[in-house]
Amino acid sequence: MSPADFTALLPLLVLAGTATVLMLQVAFLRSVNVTAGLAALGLAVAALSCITAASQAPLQVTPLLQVDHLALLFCAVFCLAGAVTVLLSLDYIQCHGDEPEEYFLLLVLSTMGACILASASHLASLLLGLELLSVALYALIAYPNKSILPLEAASKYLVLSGAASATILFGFALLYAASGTLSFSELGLRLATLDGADPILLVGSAMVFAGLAFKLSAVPFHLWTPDVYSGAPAPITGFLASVGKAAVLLVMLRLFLEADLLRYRILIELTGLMAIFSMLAGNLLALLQSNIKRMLAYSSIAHIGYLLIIFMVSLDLGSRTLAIEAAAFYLVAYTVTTIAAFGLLTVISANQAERENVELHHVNGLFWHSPLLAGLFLVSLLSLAGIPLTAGFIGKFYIFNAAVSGHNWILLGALIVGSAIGIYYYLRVVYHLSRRPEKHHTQPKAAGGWLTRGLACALILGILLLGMLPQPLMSYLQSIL
Amino acid sequence: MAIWLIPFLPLLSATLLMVSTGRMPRSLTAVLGAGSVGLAALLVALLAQGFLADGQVREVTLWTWMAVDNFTPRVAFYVDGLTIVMMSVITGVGFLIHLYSIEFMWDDESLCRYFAYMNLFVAAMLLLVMADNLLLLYLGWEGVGVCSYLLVGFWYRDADNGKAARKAFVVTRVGDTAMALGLFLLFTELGTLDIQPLMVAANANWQVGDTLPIVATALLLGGAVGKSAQLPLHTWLPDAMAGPTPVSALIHAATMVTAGVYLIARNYQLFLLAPPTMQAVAWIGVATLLLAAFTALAQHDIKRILAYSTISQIGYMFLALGVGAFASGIFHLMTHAFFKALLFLAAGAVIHCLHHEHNIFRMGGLRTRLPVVFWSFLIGSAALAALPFTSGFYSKDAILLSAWEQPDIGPWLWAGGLLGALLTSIYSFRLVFIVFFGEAQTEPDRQPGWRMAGPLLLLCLLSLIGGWFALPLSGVFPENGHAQVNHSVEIISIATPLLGLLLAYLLFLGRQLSIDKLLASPTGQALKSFCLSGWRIDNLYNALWVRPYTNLAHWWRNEPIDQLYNAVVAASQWSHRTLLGLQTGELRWYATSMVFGLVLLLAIMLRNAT
Amino acid sequence: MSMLVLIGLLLVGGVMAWLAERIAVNLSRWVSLATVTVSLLYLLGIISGLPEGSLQLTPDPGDGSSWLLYLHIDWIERFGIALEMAMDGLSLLLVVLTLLLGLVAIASSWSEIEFKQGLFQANLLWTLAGVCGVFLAMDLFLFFLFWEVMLIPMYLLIAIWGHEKREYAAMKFFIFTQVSGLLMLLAIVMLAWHGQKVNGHLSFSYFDLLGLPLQGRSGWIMMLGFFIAFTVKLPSFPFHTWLPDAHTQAPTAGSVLLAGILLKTGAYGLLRFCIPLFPDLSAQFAPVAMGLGAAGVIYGAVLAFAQTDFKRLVAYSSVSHMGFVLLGLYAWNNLALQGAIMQMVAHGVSTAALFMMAGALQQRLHTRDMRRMGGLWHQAPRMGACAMFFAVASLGLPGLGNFVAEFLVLAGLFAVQPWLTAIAALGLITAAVYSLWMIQQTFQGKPDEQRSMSDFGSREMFAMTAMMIALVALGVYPQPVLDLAQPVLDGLHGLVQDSMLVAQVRP
Amino acid sequence: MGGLQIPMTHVLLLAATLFSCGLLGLMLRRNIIFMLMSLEVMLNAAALAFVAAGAKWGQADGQVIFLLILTVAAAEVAVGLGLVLQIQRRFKTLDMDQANRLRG
Repeated sequence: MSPADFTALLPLLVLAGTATVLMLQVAFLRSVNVTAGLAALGLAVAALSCITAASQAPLQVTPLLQVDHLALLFCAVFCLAGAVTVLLSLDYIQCHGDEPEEYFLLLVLSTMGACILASASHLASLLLGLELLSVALYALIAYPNKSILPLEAASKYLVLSGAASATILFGFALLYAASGTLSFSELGLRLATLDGADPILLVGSAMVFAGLAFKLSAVPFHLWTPDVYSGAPAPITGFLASVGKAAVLLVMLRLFLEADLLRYRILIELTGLMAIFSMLAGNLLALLQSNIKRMLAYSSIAHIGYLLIIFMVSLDLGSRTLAIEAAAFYLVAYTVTTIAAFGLLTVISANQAERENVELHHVNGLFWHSPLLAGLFLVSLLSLAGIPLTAGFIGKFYIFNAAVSGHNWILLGALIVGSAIGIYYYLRVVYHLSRRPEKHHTQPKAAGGWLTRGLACALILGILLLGMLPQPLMSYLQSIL
Repeated sequence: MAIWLIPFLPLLSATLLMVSTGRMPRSLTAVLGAGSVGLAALLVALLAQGFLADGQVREVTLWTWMAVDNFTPRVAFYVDGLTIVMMSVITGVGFLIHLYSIEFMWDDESLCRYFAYMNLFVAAMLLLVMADNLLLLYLGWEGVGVCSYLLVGFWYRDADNGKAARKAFVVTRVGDTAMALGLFLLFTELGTLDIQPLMVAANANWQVGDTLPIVATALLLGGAVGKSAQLPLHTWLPDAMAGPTPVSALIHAATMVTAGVYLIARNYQLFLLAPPTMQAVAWIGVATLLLAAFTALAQHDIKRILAYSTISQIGYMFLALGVGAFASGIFHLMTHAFFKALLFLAAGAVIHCLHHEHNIFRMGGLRTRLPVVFWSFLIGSAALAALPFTSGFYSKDAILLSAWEQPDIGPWLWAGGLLGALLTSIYSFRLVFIVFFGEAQTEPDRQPGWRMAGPLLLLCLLSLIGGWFALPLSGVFPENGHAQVNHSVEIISIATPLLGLLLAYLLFLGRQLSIDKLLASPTGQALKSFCLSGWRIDNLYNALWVRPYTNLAHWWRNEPIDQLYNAVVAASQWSHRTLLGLQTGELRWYATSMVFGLVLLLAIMLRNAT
Repeated sequence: MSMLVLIGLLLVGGVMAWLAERIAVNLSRWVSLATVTVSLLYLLGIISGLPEGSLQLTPDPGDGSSWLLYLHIDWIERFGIALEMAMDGLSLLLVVLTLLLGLVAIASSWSEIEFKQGLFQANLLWTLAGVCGVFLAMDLFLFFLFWEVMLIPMYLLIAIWGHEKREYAAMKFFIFTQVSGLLMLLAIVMLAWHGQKVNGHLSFSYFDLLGLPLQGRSGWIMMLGFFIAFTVKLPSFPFHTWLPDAHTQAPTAGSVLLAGILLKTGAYGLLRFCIPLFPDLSAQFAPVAMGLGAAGVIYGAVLAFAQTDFKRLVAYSSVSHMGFVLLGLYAWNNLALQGAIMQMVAHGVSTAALFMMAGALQQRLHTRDMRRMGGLWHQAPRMGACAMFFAVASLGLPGLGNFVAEFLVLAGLFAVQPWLTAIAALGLITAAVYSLWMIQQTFQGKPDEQRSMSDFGSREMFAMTAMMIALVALGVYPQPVLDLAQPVLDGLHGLVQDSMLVAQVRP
Repeated sequence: MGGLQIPMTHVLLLAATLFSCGLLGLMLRRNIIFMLMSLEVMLNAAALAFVAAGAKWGQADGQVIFLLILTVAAAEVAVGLGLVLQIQRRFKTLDMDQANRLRG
């Protein structure tokens, strides 16, 4: 390995180092704040190191990792998201009394898994990244082990996600059996020479696709999503919903593009079909949901549906770059928004007996006793709903443009119908936020220290900035693709 | 002289009265209300004097109302002989009625509102007749309609009054809408709404009997029929009697209801291009005058009798217009304004002095108790019945003669008019005999004061001598001198009202002829109630329009369109619940669903590959 | 730049009004009043600073720099989106109307709102800012942005300060407009990409997208996307059902803004975007659009008559009146277009006044149910007189603004579609039926002697009188409004030949 | 080499059968421990397939992946068993049908 390779791997190395340091630190000094601080610092440094690493990009580091600008961009996004999650979790985790240092360690590892996924170009790295991400998440979800909901969520996630991983692996085994390679780009080259109708290939690719679709919680593999989301601690849900999804989508994108699975038109059409069903079912399921976390879970199914549109668009060579650009922008916007939304939910739910359940009536009149929190929550909801001036809108606008450019009218129709339904349930929360407080019913002030508030403000600022001045990010995306 | 001052004065007064909202002293209110119209009347007199001296048509443009492309209606006045006649009637009779109102309405708490509406009405009516284009005329036309609505519903506490007012407005609005369509047609086809250029353009572009002028005049006729309470839109007028009696005198007898006649006369050149419409006008006139006369025979509300007689008399005017005797029509309009205002005011005096009693069968013997009123009523009835040498005699005679001279249909029209004259005479003297002769039923509690008596006397005079006025209409309408006067026709015309008087005497005063037995029989009963209800036309319209409309509104109340959207909502809620049914929370089911999904995917993939 | 300043003024004013509440409870409404007044003065200042006679010049619809004001700042180059704004006579007219009705809205909420006045006023001002943006934006993306964003403060106005069923009403309002907005977004994006194919570069500028050749199915989709978005807002039959609920539940100021201004954005959109961008398709579509307009006129009037709720009645009357606007726009001759523009202004004033009346009644009687009113004239003659005035205005009494509008529309329409005109003219009759029925149920009839209610005070009378004078002025001398709009229409006629949509009025 | 050559397809079929057994186990067993075992079977089925495929192409990759899968499976099971302990403590049962508070 050359020095350039090490530079390119710098973010991963920093993350690995952080994990090690954390373990050592816990061995010597037990302090939640120090651990969290170190974790956040490590993640932030890893994010910064992406800039250094960018000087070497794009670079194929061993057959396993393709460190290109897109990967680094998302590496940075994931690390920052991880750092924010660390800080948002502080309040939450301290209520749990016993030593929660490993929580942060797990978060760092999980982030690392996501970063590996972002640049994976080989089955081995895919497997490593995916499992690093997932296994750490099982533990994180189950972390508040005094209550039973997280436990239930974690066990469901573990069993199902394990099955999905097994499916992916089996699929890859079949692909390997047919093609003899495990590297994405090699696979693409070999596929071109093989018989496209070979059932082993077909079954293999379908199984890989099914496994990934499960991880993305696209319909019909979506049933686990609301249970896991609502059972998990809110910051972790945010992390899972944003980083967990984005990393998988990135690796799927890379796999489809580099291994050229786009040649299987039926597979892509299935993604289209899945997109349509995800958009409709996700939004419909969220429609009358009174548990906010479950609602956001269902809505995340819909968002995945929106994102899956880009695979159909990619079929059109002229629109492929635009599609990837749209996906990248959407993912960044979605990550920021989701982290913000769940982070705010963490704060809002701080006073509840059972923190995992946030019902609509819990936020009644929030606008009047915690205007700042409510205002920030409002912005994140509007961004999720895709209202202009927010990042979510620009993301949706991007996908609109991509789909129009690729002439995918049916998907556009579903996108419009889905968004239309979506408006209802997001607005319902807004309505509850702004309900007039009843006289005899005074709610205690929502918690959240200055750190949390500051972070929330920063995230919301990010959402608004991306929504109002998206050009820098767009230019950057254009330049790297 | 500033012609614009004439409508402006009442308008100004109306505005002042409205702004004051009753905080002005009552006497000042009265002075302002009646004075402004009096001043306007004075100005009209000056104007008329000037006009009679030089015969010059006066045109005044105030400003261009709006200008879009070639649609440039102006706020401008056109004063010729016809206008002068109308203005004189409006301000002259109007002033007398205002004067009378002071006493009649003195005890009413809303005196100020009353005079404000009345002045506004006079202003609008003046605009109507002075307008130099049809759009401004339409403004006046709608303006008088609103004033009529406001005044009919003046005593707003009684919901029936409100209903009558709305009926008046809506029914006339039906006609107005037709008229508006007529204006659109005229403008689209001829490019202007200015009346004089319009006439020129119509004559230049259209031949007699073309379709377009027929349609246009038919639409205008719709407006005229509505406003002038002719068949089939006459039903509002009897109900409009709910307003104060001076209002009935001014609006529903002397001025507003004759606006339709004015409209046709003003646009007579247009109507001459459309003979079928002219015939329709004539037939509508005859039909209306007969229907209304028959109906009047059966009524027992003093004001309703007068209302039906108004409808009937306007029928004569329409007859005149329909046979091309425009000047006679206008002549009858003027004399009718005199004697009908007189009758209404006298009736008002009776009602005023008799504790608001309307039923003629509870009156009686008032000849000695209210002598001034009696003589006024007698003179008015004589003029209405067209007894010789009253004003009504001259005007109605002229109409009947013109009808007779009409080729082909003339005798039929004449016969109808003649029958109407007979009936008119019968019901007018029935009224006189029942109210003023016989046993006294109710004692009057007061006598009319000078402000009531004065106008009555003046109107008596006018009703008597009005027939000798020479109207300055020669420049307006084409001359149609009566070529050969058929003496027998003339004699029959003169004799008919007298016959009617005799019949009325025998029936209602002398009781030599009794129709009690006839009325007691079932057919008689039915006939009487048929007449009393105005030939059940109200019921017909209720069944045809009113009830279907309210039913439709009731049926639609819950928004049929919204049901469509509700269905969408219900469908999405249903799918929500169905999909939610899958979220059982059981791990094994989730695993099963995954397997299903996987199998489905594999099946689709393999199926498509082969 | 001045246009940005204008919008910025309103936005900042909103924030200040919000904060002012912390200093003194009632300060915020004064701040709000001052903000709108200053904006209005600022706008008038700009206009008076324009070169002599520029208001009479015909702006080239295809070139924003020939308009009264023009602004172009690059924004999102990736998609060729710019902060592009321009003002011509039409925009000016509507912006002035917006600000004036903003004053009315503030006045109508003066004593009505007690809960969180500051935020209320802020939302009010933000709505105004959004609407001004809609009237000025010339980049379709920017237009869409304003179009959507103005809904949020409006939504909050209804959802927070509304009446009993405010959740349902606010939601319905928001979803209807949002869904139609999404269709418009689709149309905008499609149009931009179509433009890219023709012009070679992606741009969302109105001026770049004018005159594109559009045919076939995708053309129809785009045209309908715009059309539906605008007719939902207008609202036109059959997309009107959100309006009665929103109006009924909104606070008075909200109703005033909704009826007075927000509905006009729909009409503006049709006139500015839908027809000029798709002249051929609009020509083919015109009969359908006019049919919808006529249906709206009748349907709205019938339903207005069926209502027992005062505000609902007025809301349905709006549906009826806006039907005339749709008719006028698609008749596409000068007469009808001028009528439609006039209707926007006159309806804005008359309906705003009626909603103020409804608000005043509700404040005094705590009900909007007309069955529980009756004979109010006795207790409140001044209110009665005002109600009467605006009722006859809304039934189209000549001499008042609404008549000029409706007459021009119908006169223009007659040249195109005589039979449809006849049907629409039925609206004149039905308008009389419901307007007078409303007066009968509220102010006439037997008064309830037990009831005590106060008449209009001087502040309310002042607002009412101002609106009465405005309507009379519009009714007897509408020329200033017509003159302001005429150059714009001339420009549009140059773009979309009369013959394309309909025959010109014969001379 | 020599000896008995087993065709790859047969091994793959065996792996597929194993995989299906694992899936069936997931669908049918209520006990969380059996579910974890089924998971293990599925992962090992995949691993077997890799070994077979690696043998076909004569590469070490298949076996490398086998080792990786082994590790991953161990990690999963480690976390899984930790959860099993907690579940037993909180729910007093290992029947996953009882753990359905999260639904709807």
